[in-house]
Amino acid sequence: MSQLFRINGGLTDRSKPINFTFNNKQMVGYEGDTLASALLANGQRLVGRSFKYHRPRGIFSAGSEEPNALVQLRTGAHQEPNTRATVTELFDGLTATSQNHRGSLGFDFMSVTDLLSPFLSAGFYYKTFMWPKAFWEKIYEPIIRSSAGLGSLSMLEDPDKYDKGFLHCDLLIAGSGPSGLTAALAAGHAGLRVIIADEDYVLGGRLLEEDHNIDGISGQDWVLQTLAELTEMSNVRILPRTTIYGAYDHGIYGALERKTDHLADSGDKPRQVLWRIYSKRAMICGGATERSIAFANNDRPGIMLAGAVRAYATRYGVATGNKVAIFTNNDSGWQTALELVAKGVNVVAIIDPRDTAPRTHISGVAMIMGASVCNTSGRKALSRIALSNGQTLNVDCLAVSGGWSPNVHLTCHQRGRPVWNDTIAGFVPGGDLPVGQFVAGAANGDMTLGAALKSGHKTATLIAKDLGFTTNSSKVAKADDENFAIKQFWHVTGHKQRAWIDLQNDVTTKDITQSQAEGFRSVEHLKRYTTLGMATDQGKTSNVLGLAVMAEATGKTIPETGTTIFRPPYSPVAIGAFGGRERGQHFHPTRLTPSHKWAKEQGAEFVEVGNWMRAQWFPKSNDKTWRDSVDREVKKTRTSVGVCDVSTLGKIDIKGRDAAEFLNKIYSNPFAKVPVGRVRYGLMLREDGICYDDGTTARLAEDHFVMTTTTANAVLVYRNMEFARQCLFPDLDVHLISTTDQWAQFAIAGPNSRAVLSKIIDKVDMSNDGFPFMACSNITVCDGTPGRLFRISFSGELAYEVAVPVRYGDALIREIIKAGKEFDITPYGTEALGVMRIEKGHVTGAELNGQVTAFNVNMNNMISIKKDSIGSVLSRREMMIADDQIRLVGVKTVELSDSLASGAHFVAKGEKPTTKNDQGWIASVCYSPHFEQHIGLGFLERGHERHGEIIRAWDGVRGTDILVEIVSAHMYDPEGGLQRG
Amino acid sequence: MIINHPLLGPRDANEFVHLGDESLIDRPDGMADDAANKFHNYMYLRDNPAGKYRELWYHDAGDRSWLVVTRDTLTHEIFDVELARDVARARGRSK
Amino acid sequence: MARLSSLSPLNGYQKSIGSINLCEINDYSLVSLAIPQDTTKKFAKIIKDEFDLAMPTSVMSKTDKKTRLLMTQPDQIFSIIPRVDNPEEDLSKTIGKAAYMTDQTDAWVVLEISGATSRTALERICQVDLDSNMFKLNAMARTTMEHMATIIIRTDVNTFLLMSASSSAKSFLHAVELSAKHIS
Amino acid sequence: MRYSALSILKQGLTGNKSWKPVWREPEPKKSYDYIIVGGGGHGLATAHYLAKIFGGKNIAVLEKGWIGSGNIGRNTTIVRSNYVLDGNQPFYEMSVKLWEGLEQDLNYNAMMSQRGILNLAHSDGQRDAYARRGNAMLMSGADAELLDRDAIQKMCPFLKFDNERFPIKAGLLQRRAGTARHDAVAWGYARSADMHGVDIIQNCEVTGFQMKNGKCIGVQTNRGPIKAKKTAVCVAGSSSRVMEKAGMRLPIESHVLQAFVSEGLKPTIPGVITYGAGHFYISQSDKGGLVFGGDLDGYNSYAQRGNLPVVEDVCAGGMSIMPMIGRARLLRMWGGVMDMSMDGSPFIDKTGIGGLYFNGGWCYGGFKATPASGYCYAHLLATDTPHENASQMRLDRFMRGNMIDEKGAGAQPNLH
Repeated sequence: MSQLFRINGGLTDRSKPINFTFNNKQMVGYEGDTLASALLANGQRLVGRSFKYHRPRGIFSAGSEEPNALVQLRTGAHQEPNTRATVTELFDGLTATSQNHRGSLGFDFMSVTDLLSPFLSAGFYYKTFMWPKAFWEKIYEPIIRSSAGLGSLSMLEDPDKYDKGFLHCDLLIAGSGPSGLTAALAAGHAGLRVIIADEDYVLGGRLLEEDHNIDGISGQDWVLQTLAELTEMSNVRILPRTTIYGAYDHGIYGALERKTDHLADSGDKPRQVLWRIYSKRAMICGGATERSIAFANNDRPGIMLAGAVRAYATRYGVATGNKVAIFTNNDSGWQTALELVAKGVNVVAIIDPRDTAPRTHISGVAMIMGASVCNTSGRKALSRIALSNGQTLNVDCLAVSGGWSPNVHLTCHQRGRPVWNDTIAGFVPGGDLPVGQFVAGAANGDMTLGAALKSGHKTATLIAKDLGFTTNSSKVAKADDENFAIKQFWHVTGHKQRAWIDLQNDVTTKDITQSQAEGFRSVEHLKRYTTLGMATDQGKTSNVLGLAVMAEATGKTIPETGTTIFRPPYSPVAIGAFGGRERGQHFHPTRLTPSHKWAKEQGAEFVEVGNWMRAQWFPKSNDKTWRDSVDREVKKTRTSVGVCDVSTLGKIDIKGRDAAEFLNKIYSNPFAKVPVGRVRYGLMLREDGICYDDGTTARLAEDHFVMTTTTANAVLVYRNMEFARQCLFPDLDVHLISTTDQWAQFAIAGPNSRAVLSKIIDKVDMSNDGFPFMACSNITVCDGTPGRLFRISFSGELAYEVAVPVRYGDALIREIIKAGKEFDITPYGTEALGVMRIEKGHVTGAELNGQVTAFNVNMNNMISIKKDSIGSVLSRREMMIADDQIRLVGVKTVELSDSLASGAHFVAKGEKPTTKNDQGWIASVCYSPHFEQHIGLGFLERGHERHGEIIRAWDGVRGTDILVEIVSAHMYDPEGGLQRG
Repeated sequence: MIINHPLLGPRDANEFVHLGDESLIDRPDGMADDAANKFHNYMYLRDNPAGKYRELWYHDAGDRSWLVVTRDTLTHEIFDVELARDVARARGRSK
Repeated sequence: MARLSSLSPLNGYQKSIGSINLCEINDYSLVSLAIPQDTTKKFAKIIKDEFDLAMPTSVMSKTDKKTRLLMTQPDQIFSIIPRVDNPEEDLSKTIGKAAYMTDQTDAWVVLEISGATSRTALERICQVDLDSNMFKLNAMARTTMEHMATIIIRTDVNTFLLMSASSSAKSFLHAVELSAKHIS
Repeated sequence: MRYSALSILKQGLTGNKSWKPVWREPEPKKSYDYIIVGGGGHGLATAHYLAKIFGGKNIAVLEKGWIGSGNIGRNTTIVRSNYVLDGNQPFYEMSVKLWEGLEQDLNYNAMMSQRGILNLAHSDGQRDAYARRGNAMLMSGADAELLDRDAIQKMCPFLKFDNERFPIKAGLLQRRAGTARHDAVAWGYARSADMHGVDIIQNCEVTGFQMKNGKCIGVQTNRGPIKAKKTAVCVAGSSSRVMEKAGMRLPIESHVLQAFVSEGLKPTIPGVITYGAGHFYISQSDKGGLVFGGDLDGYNSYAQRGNLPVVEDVCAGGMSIMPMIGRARLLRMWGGVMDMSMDGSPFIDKTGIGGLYFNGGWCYGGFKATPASGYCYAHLLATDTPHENASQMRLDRFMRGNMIDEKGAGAQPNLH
């Protein structure tokens, strides 16, 4: 198809043809075209189907308010549904297909819904589909779902990259029309840091789409001149293709910059960048959006907004029809007529419900006053219109102007309410703007060019002064004020046909009157009941119209009926852009242990633990399953010696005169009198008395403690201790700093641990008396490397933990392995660690899950009643220490061959597994190489007095139900002789 | 949101962690005889005003200061930001 | 027995991406100095005497050729000094008991970013305003980049030091590299 | 008027001209037996069950704005009973059972759609916690299945199974869970309550309570005083503000929860899916919009709007678990005021002030609870004894140490 509708003029580059396809039809446009202007140039009228009735639809607007011309852009994984053809920059090889039809765009099987429309009025689905009950899920709903929706996702991973960024400015200007540009000039000259953004890829706003004179030159030349001037200013940043989508607290604005959407290929650069803009002040210069008039069958392809018809002719050099009629209730429609005629477009008539014409004549155009369009025909493209005076006209394009609505969206994002202005028949920003926000130009109700230029300059100058900048009186651009008189004429009555208000969601005047009749009269009820303004255009062209019709139906004024406020975003933003740059490996930071490099060399399996990558086990060639590896690591450690990287445990240096007193308040057990050179196990409660964290804390000097926390809670414990330090005990001399990343720490456990360590540590008496259980000391290792030694045991064996600065961690693990060779030392991972602690009955996050008390884990004797420590008071509430509470127990399978799973619940033999019979659950399990059977730790009602009892471990979701024996949680070496020996 | 840190100037609120009511500074004496009641009210009951609210924030990704922020819960407008340690002292938590 | 060899978080990384240069700095020692309550004046005098440097503020670091002082917390100073084996010991000679010292040398990775477009790259991950009038020479800020706590210091017009946790050094490097790639 | 396919046919043929108002707009009477303060989902449901099941007469619902204008009008419409604690699970299972019969009970199609909820697990620990929860669900008479990776892959091939950081290990599926058309729930209950004689009075704001020697004998409103034998407050989102007028401090903070909807799309997401390694859950509405959300903003707020960090965090979570939604566009974001209680669980209880009852603290779980909340509140109002399934949802539970803390987050509302 050749470009039959191309006319002279416009801003497209005729020397640069661009090939594209629509529904696989080859077409050609020019650089500077949007997909919409190129489609119109090629005479493509029918571009889509409506949401509910699948009515044939054409291009309606020339901007982001477009309700009809939504296409699927690109193909394969790049497929992009619901893309507005009116803002899609044409690029070579662009492919677009129409959406929401079964069968071809021309013949849509679903358009049968159009014939059933009488039965599909507002809210019909709430009133039916209820019988028979089972049919809803199985039949009705799937049908509704598949006919609803517009475009489709490819269901493939989005192949594009996205990025985010942060910008700062004194003044953010949203919109680059007349007011935006004069504002940028004024602020720029005054020296403010200015950001001016526009969703369009060419700046200039309406000046690109209309013929005006500014300061004696054409509006378009003035734009070029102004942009040149702004580009020269280092303090002004110009962001084309950038939508300010939202206004957030304290001057923060969200912006989306389309970086490569207008290119055939992104070249591995981000497709879009989501900016967070921190502004001292912001000016909304978003202009106004034209709206339609409701009359019978006002939705046919070829019926467009008048301003859009003008824009296609002026900016793109495209005539939207061979025979154009204009239906307007205001003067801007007449301006359109003039400009179209001047460009050689055949305008047959202008129809205006007002009695007197604003001008005497326009050559070749019939001026039909006091009349309106009352019906149209032409199934897939407009062919004829019928007028209220009985006349009919054969036209293929009808340009409609129902007036202009200021774009107040960004003024409403913080729940501000716009107010009605009768003169311009539209809502203008109310008094409750977001702090620091100003509005200028048409967005503020200054509908004429002259006023817009002035208000932009004036507002920016005020802002500059307010921010303390000296404003050298830069000249204001001048232009005439065009006429903009309007008659509030909303819809043509006296017919039984459907007259559309919301084109995309197929909301007609009938739906509004029915909603009124059924009592859905508040604006919010109206929206929700009829879905008015809920479509992808968020009612940009329909909300005011709908409100006006509801006002008429209820006999109220529009302000009495209410306003509609807007939520972010101003126009829809890709979820990928909000998601940002990382979704895989770097979705969260990864923390590596000091022995990571070495562990990888050993072929370790790794597991994620709170962003840390920890070795889970170290497979050996003759291990058949992971269990073989874990069992081997446990056995070897218990019989000889093993080593494990425990650097991930939180480590906090606590220093100060009052460090001991401070810890005494933090831990529920006594800490004031821990001797220097000794370690103590500490239990930490939340203030609400629930167990929070536990770990060992070593006293290395009178005023120096080193606390270890669980890996998972390191950050929270530190935060809570800072709270206690700054907010509860502000005068204690105590200082905290995290040393988690400073120290590489290895646990060396097993009967031979002492022998191995003695080879590494410089001159320390390692004898049981010289360095007993729970001893600690500053030491040096391997000939002088500073380090720390702790004699603590998580495994229950004779064990130590040795620490050196992280940069020596890799070397130290290698030394330890070397030193342990003669004892066949084994490295062990988190799984073996878990097995040994379960055998020993030590609790971890699986048990201390934020729901259990010290009482539940049989440690309430650790809560000192002689002092006031965090959580002690609330830990003593009646139901938290009642006899029938759950208690920590060990469990062993009765049948050695049975295996256990965490999450099973305890149920007595012969009882049904019901909530009433639920006696507790199993928190952690493992296969114990020591006991040669599955064991676990769990919580059981009165568990402490039920050792020896046989009970069921019922695991319905896994379909098992086995017998277990309740035992003490301390299954391995209950007396603890080994770790002290 | 932007929190105007008394020492560092304006910072994006996403550097901070929100805890709750300023009254959490007023931890009762655990050894007092009616401690149970006092702690229940301290821990669980809130004024929860719709309007001016004095609340605790922690500069987690910053200088680790606990702050008392005076903010309107209806508009999010922030009136004042103080170091919690100073507030704690002013509320009599000195030794 | 051989003394343990040391390994820095990024193993001496150095790279240019477009007009941006990145390199790991690892020839320093870093000690945190916690100031005992109500002794700030005394402390300030000591660093004046010992380092001939004024007290840093929470937004401005102080530096001479060999030392840089940062106030990282109201009562906490980071001192970055030339690499020594046992910096706590070393500093206690001069500072004595005027501060509680904690070696932090290994807790951090330090990455220097320089080049004409360094700020453009940092725009993508740093929410602090780096405009040269707002963030002057030697200005410092503790903030977050890609969910990682970071200290940023301006050492020249287009040069910044970025300090982040050593355990996540590789993730941090990735974040900075990617920003450089995206704008190049 | 009774709704049926026939009524629609008749109306359609006669130009949809004689549809009647769905509820009356009566003037408030001088006094009622029961006044329910709050015309949200729970208030209207309470009125419906009180009138229809418990034979309550002379009932009024007072709504300060338009009915359904609270959180029932702005939520992500999820219905489920997948809790672990016995203080919650039987209650929510009761709710699901009521949802299952709702259309017939109300003669109004609230589009309850049982397309299932799938909670994804990404670590062994998380899988085991889901197992514990799934077993608790089964014990309460609900349905629950622990799915392995392959079963999930059959259901949702579009998920990112091999995410380098958070691979999918297992999932907890409740097939009977799903979504419903939230506004229609309010309208359906309102219509039914109205048909059972309940006065639904919109634009009637309660400005205070009438007290007489320590008892509550009615309310003050912007339309004059109204007497009541029993006054039942049901204003989640404004609980503290309203109860403050009765001199009560509550274990509740108000927080903002944001939610998001995409442009309409052809069927994409089978049911409700929640991500276990990020703050993200998602479903798809009958109209085709992807409805999703995540965590609280974290600060106290009554502003019904949130800020960007959470928006970005939620979408980042979505992109890491289902990167195929990257090119779908976020159409609208909004925030609701959540009655966040100190343990994340609600209250249905007497207040200690005679004649005054309280229902609130629903956190962000209020929608699914609507039927059971209405039923149990009506039971309490009619019998003055708590319904057995709501017997732990008491205001004094913190004093006694009987927290219902599903998350184990403690007394910090913004962590629940």
